[in-house]
Amino acid sequence: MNGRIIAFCCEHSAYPAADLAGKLGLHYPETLRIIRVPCAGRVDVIHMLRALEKGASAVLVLGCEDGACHHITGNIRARERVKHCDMLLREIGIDGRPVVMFNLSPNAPHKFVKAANEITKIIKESREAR
Amino acid sequence: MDLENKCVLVVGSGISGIASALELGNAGLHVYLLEKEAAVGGHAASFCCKATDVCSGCSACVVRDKIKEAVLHPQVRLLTNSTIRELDGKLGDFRVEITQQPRYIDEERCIACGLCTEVCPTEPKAIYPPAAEATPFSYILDEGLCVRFKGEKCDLCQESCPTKAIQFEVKAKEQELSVGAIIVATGFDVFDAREKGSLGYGRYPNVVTGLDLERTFSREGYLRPTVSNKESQNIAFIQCIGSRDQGHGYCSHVCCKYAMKLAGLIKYQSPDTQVTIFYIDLQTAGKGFAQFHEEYKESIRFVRGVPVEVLQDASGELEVKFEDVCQGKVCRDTFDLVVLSVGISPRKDSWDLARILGINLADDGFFDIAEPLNSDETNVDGILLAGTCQGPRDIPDSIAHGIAAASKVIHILSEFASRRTGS
Amino acid sequence: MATPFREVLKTKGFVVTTEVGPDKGSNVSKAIEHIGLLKDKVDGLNVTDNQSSVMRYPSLGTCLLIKEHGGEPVLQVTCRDRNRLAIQADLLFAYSRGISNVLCLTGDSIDVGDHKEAKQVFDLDSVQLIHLVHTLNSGKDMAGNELSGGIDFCIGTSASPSSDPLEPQLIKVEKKLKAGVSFIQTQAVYELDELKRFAEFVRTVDEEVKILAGIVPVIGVKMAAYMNENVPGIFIPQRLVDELAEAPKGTGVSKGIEISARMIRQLKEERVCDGVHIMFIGREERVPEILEVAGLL
Amino acid sequence: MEEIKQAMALYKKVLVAGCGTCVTVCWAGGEKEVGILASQLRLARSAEGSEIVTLEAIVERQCEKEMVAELKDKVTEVEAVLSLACGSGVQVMAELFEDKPVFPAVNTTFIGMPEKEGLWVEMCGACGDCFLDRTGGICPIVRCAKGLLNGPCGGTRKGGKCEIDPDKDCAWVLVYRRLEKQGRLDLMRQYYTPKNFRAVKRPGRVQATKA
Amino acid sequence: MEAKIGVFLCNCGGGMKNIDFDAAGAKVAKIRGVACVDLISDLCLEEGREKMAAGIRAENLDRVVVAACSPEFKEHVLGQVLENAGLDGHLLCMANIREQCSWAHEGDVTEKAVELMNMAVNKARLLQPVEKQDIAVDREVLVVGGGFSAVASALQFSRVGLRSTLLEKEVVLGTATRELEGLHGFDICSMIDAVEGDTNIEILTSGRMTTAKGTIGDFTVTITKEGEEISRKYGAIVLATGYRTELALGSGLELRADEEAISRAKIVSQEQLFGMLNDPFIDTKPKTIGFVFGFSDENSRFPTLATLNNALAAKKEWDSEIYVFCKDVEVDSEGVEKLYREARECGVVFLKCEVLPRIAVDNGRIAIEAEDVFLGEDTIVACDLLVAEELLFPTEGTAALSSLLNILLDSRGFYQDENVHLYPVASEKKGVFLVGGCRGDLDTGRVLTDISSAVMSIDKLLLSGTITVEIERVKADPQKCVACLTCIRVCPHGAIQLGRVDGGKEIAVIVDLACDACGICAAVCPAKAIDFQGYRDDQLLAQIEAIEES
Repeated sequence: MNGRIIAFCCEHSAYPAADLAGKLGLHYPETLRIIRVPCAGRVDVIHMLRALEKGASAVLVLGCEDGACHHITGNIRARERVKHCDMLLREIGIDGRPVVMFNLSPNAPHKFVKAANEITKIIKESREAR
Repeated sequence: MDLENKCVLVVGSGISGIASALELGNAGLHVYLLEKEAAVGGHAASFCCKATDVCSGCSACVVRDKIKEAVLHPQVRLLTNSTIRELDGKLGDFRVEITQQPRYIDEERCIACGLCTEVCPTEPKAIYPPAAEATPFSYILDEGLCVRFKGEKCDLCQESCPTKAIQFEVKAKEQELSVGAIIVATGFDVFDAREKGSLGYGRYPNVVTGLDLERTFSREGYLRPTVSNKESQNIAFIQCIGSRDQGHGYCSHVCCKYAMKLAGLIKYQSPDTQVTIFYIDLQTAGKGFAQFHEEYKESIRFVRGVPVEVLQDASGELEVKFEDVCQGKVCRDTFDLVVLSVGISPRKDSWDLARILGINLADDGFFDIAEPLNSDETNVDGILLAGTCQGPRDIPDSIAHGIAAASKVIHILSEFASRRTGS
Repeated sequence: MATPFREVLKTKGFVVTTEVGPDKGSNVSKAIEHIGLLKDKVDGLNVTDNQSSVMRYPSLGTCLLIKEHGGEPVLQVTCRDRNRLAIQADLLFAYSRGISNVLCLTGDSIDVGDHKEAKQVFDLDSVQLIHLVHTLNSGKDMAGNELSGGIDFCIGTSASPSSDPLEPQLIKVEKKLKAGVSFIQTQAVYELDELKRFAEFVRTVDEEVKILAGIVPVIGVKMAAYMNENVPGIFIPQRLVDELAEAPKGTGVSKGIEISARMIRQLKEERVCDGVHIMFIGREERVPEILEVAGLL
Repeated sequence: MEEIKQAMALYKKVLVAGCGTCVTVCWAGGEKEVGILASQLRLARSAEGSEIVTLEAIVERQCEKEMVAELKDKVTEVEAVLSLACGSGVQVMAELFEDKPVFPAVNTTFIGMPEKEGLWVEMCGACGDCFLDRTGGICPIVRCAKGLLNGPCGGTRKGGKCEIDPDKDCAWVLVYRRLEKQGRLDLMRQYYTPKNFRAVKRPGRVQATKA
Repeated sequence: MEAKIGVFLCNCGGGMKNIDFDAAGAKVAKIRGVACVDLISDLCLEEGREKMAAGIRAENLDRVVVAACSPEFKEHVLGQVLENAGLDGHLLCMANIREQCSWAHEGDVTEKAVELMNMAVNKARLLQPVEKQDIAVDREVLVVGGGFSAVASALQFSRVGLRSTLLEKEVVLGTATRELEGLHGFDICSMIDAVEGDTNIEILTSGRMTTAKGTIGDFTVTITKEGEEISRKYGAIVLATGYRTELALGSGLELRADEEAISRAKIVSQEQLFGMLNDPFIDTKPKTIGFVFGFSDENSRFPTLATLNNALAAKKEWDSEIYVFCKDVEVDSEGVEKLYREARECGVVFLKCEVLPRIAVDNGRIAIEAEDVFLGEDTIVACDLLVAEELLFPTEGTAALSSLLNILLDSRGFYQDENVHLYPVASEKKGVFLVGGCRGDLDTGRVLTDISSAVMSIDKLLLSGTITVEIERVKADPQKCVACLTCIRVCPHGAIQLGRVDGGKEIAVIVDLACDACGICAAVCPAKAIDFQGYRDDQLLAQIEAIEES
C-alpha cells in the first residue's frame, strides 16, 4: 500500500470545489489524488477496485448534491455502486480501506476538505484498531 | 436574416446579464459584457451553497457555471471596471461611449502568482488577490493603500511581476462601441439595514444581514461563532427588511427563500440550535420549495409578527421586541444572533444611467417598462431590461428574464434588418 | 370410546374441535397430558403436520396417542413434505390404526419455518389431495391399482374467509367442496359478518358440508399487531385491539378467552355455522375455560 | 464469493471466463462482471499476502463448443478456469478442457425476463408440461411460491401478495385478475389433476425432428 | 506505434515556490513516451502559448501534457494551441499542479506534482482525436397545448421565422387559458385570430400525440386526429399544456343534502366568478363575497393573482363587501404587492387564519367561520357568494405524455424534475422544453418569460438548420454490444436508441446530438462495449496505475 487516496471528482462539482479550496489555501492531506470525471455516474466498481489493487488506501467518489446532478441520476448511481463495491470488499474480508461517496456543490470548498479529512480519519482509526 | 455581425451591449455582468450575453453569443452575435466592478458575476457570485444532505435549489452553483461559460465564450467580450459615459443613435446603430477605469493590473496578463503581494512594502498590502470565486482571477491594486499614489517612488511589485502585468502609467481608457441594441442588467443594491436603526445593525456585532451570513458560509463553510465567541444557540431571522414597507411597495421575492434555506442549513449543521423566523406572509410558492418548507415546519419556529426593536444587553444577548399578531400583544424574546433578511433595492446609481440612456424609472425606483406584461421593453426602442434592475427576482427568474431579453433583442434586430432590406 | 367424528358431524348441533400441538422431541408427556385434559370435552382433536414448516413429532404419531387414550383424532396432512407416494402410504397406515378423519391442507411454505433450506415438495395441492383420499376410499391408489382392505376416511379441509382479495379463495373453496368434503375448518375469524358471507357462499355450493369456525384467542395488543402484520389471511378489527388495550395488566389471557367465548356464543345463537375449531397454540390447557365461559360444557 | 475464494485457494494462475450472451444481458457474467470478479480475486489474495494471476476472456456463447474452443491457448496457460456462464456454459467448458478444473462463479437461478432496468423476474421453470394456456399466460409453477395448480393457498396476504414475501404478487391472484378480464374464470374453476412432473426426463435431452 | 508525448510545465512565473521544477522536469523526462519536457513560465499568455506551439511543431509531438493551473479555465485555450500546431485539441491532458497541489499544501510538494504529471502522461498516451461535424436538424417545432402559453409560443416562433404546429386535444384553441388567471382584459381571442392567420403555424385541434421517437433535431411524432394517424418530423418539442384546478370543497365544508342545492349556486370558482363579472345581464349582484385560498396548497401564486384581480373587479363592478380568508398572500410575483395594497385601500378585508375556515350554509347564505389571527377571535361572515379554495393540478394526460417522451415529472406531478440545472424551461431530454403552468405554479409574468426563454433556446438550436457536434465521442462497439438495452434504459438524456449499423445486428446507437457526455452508459454497460473518448476505462485506469509506479 502506498497510502494514496484516489478521489474521483465530478467536473461539475467536486473538481471546481477542489480548485476553490486551493485558491482559499484550505489544506487537506497530500495523499489525495484527484481523477477528473464528467459525472460521478461515470465511475464504475472496477475503477474503485483497481485503485485499491494499485495500493490506494481509500477511494473517494465525489459527485453533485443529491437533486442537483447535471445528469439527473449520475450521483445516485454512483452511490449505489459505491455501496456495491463496499459489499464486494466485505465479501473478501478487506476492511480499513474505505470506499466512500460524498455529495457537494462546486462552491462548497469546505465540504471538499471535510470529505478528504474524514476519509483520512477513517483510515487512521481502522489502522489503529488493527 | 443575418445577425452574425451584429453587436449587442449588455450592461452589467450579474447573473441576468451573463444569461443574456450567453444566449446572444450562442445565437452568433457579438456581445460586449460591461461590468462596473473588477470581477464579473455580481451579487450572486458570492452566494453560498445551501444544500443540506440534499440540494435546496438555491441555484448558487448555477451562477458559477454560467460565469465560467460566459468568460470562455468566444463571442462574448468582457469589459470590466467600465461604465457608460454617453449614448447616442437609435435601434440598429447605437454609439456608446465607454470609460474604463484603470485597474493597473492587466487581467489578461496577471497569472495570480502572488509574487507582487510578497514584495509589497505597505501594511496592509496594497496589492492583493481577489475573492476566491472572482473571475477574472486577477490581483487588485488599491490606490488608497499604494505608496506610489502617495507620491513615493516604489516599483517593487512591477519589478517582481514575471508577466509585466502591472502598469502604473495607464490612465482611464475611453472607447466607443457601436451596437444594435442594449440590454440593461445592472442589478440591485442590497438594502442597507442601517436605515432601520432600531434593529441595531452596524451597532451590535451580533446583528447581521442575510448577505453577511451568505458570505460567512461561502468563506468559512459553517456558521461563525458570534463575537462573544460562542456557538450561536438561538438565532432569529427577521423578514421583510427593506421590503413591503412605506419606502418599498414590493416584495423582494428572495428573502423568505434564502432565510428558510439558511435556517435549514444551520439546523442541518447543528440540529440543537434554535431558529426563529419572524414574518408577515411566508412566500412558499415555487418549484420544489413547498416540500422544503414542509420539511422544516416543525424544526423551525415561525412567528407571524414584525419586530420593532432589537436591544443588546451587557452579556451581548440580543433582546428582540416584537408584536406577535397571533397573541395580539407585544412580546420580548432573547437571541444570540439576529439575521436581518434584507431585501432588494433599486441601485442608487440608476438615476445616472437612466439619464444617460433616456429610459424611465418607475416610482419604486426600478427601471420602468413600456407596457405591463412586457417586463423587458423600455420606453426606448432597442434598449431592454434584464433581471433585478427591473424588479426583484431570484436567481432562476433572473436567468429566465435575461434569456427572455436576449430573445427580444433577436426579434427586434431581425425585424429591424428586414425593415431595412424592405425599404 | 369416543363417537366417530363422522357421526358427530351428522347428529350433533354444534360441533367443537380443538388442537393438540405435537412436541419438539420424543418426549410426548405434554401431548398426552393435553389429550387427557381435552378428549372428553371436545368432539375431535386435530394434530398439526409440521405446522408453519417447523419440524415436530409427526401428526400421525400424535394421532395414534390420541387414539390410544380414547380420543377422536383428526389427522392433518399437508402437501409440503411428502410426494404422492409418501402421502398415500401414510394414509394407509393411519387408517389401519383406526384414524379415520383427515384434514387436507396445502401446507405453509418452507420459507416460514425452521428448515428454510429444505426442498419443498408440493407434488400435489390440497384439492388434488382431497381427490386422492376419495380415490383411496374407492379402493384404488392414484395409479389405479386395487388396494386390499377397504378404506373410508371422513375428509375435511380448510379455508380463509377473510382473505383479500376473497374471490380467488372462494373459487378454490368451491373446487374443494366439489371434490367432496364433510367439513371445513376456517382460518381464525373475528368478524361475524365475514363468516356469515362465507357460510352463505359455501351453502350455495353444498348444503351438507359442516362449517367449523376457526377460533384463535388473542391475548394482547402485541399479539394482535403481530398477527395482523405477519399471519396471512387473519384480520383482527381495531375494536377488539382497543378492548384488549383497556384490559388491566396480566389479564390479557382471560380477556382473550372472554372475547373468544363471546364470539362462540354468538356463532351458536345466530346459527352462523355448525361448530367451532379452537386453536389456542401453546395454551391448550386453557381451552376448557373457553368452553366453560362459552357455555359449551 | 467465499466459495470462489476457497476454490481458487490452490491456484496461482486462473482464467476468468465470461459469456457474451444471456449472462451479459442479465449482468451476471459479461466483460464488466469478469473484470470485477478478477479484480476482487486479486485483492483478496494480496490481502492474504499471496498472489494470483488472472487472465480474462469473453466467449460469445459459452454453451457452444466451437466458441469455447477459441479459448484453448488461454486455458492451457492457466491452472484452473472460473466460468461466469450459466450452468450449461460451465459444463461445456469442463467437457472441452477435461484436464483443467472448471469452477462455476454464477449460480444460475432461473429463466426470467427484465421487468425494469436491473430487475429480473422468473417466468418459466422449463418443466416441460406447459400450463400457461389454462392460467391466462401466468405460470403458477414458478410464479406461485408453492407451484400450486388449483388456486391460491390460504396464505395470501392483503392486496393479493404472497405468503412468503409481501413484495411478490400471489400468482393466483394475478391469474384470477387476468382471467376475470378475459371473462374466462371458468378455466380457474376447473379441477386440474396432479401435474406430470416427469414430462421431461432429467437429464433433459431434446432432439429436433425438423431438418 | 508509441505516442510521442511532450510535457510543458508552467511555474506560474515562479509563483509555485513549493515545487522544484528542475527536479520535477528531470523525473518526468524519464517517463516512458515522454519526448521532451519544457518549462514555460507564462503559458497563460500569448507569448507562452506560441512557445508551446513551436515546441509541439519542433518535436512533432502527437500527445501533449501541460502541468500548470486548473484545466477549468485554461484547457480550451491550450486546446486551441494544439489545433494551431496541427494537433486535435483532444490530445491534450492537463496536470493541475497549482490549485490542487502547490496551493493546496504547505511545504515541498514536488513529489506529488511529479505523480500528477505521471498520471497525466499515462492518460495522454491513450488519448485519441475526436472529430466535429455539422448535423442537419429539422426546423419545425411541435407545440403541445392550445392555451395561452402554447398560442403565445407559436406566435413568437413564427416571428423568429420557425414553423410550428399547435397540437390541442380540445376541439378549439383557447378552451383552457387558466394561465391568464385574473388577468382581466388580456385578449386571447385576438391571439388565436393571429395564429389562424399565420402561415408559419399549423393548427391541429382535437388531436393527441400517440407515439414519439427520435431525439433533438429529429423527432418523429404520430398524432391521432379524429381516428386518422398523422406522422410528422420535428426538431424540437414544446410542452405548454398549462394546469387545471379543482375546487377544494372537501376542505372545511360539511353540507347536509338539502344544503347542497343552495351551495351549488353560491359556491363558485375563480373562473366562474370571472364569467359572472363579465356578464352584463347578471340578475342579482352579490352584496357580500367571501374568498378562500392558500390553505391546502402552498403553491398558490395563480390563485393569489386571481383572487386579487377578481376581488378588485367585484369591488369596482358591483361594489360588494369582500372578505378574503387566507394564510399567506403570495406576493412574490411582479406587481402583486401593489395589487394587494390597492385591494386593501379600496376596502377589501383580508383575514389571515392559520387553519382552514369552517364553511356552512345558514338560511340561504354561506357562513364562513374562522379565527382571524389579528383579531384573535372567531369571526363569522355570512356571504351571498363564496369563491372557494382551488387546488392546482397538472392537466390530465400529463403523466401519459411524460412517459411517451420519457421525461421526468416533479414531486407534484407537473412537468420538469426539481433540478436547478433545468430551470427555467429545459427538460433532461435535449430538444424537449416545458413552458408555463404545466411546469408548476408560476404567475403570468413568469409564464411570459418562460415563453421567450423557450423560443430563444430553440431559436439558437434550430435556426441555422445545422448543429456542430463532436462525432462518436461516446460510442458503442458493434462487435461487443449485445443489445441488452441497459444503456438505453439508464441514459438520463434519452440519447441512446436501438439501431443497426449498416444493416448489421441490432445494437445500441448513441445519438451524438442528444448525448450530454456523462458516461453513465459506459459505466453500466455489462459488456464494456461503450467507449467514452477522454474518459475511457483504460484512460481512467492508466491514471490509477501512476500511483503504483511512483
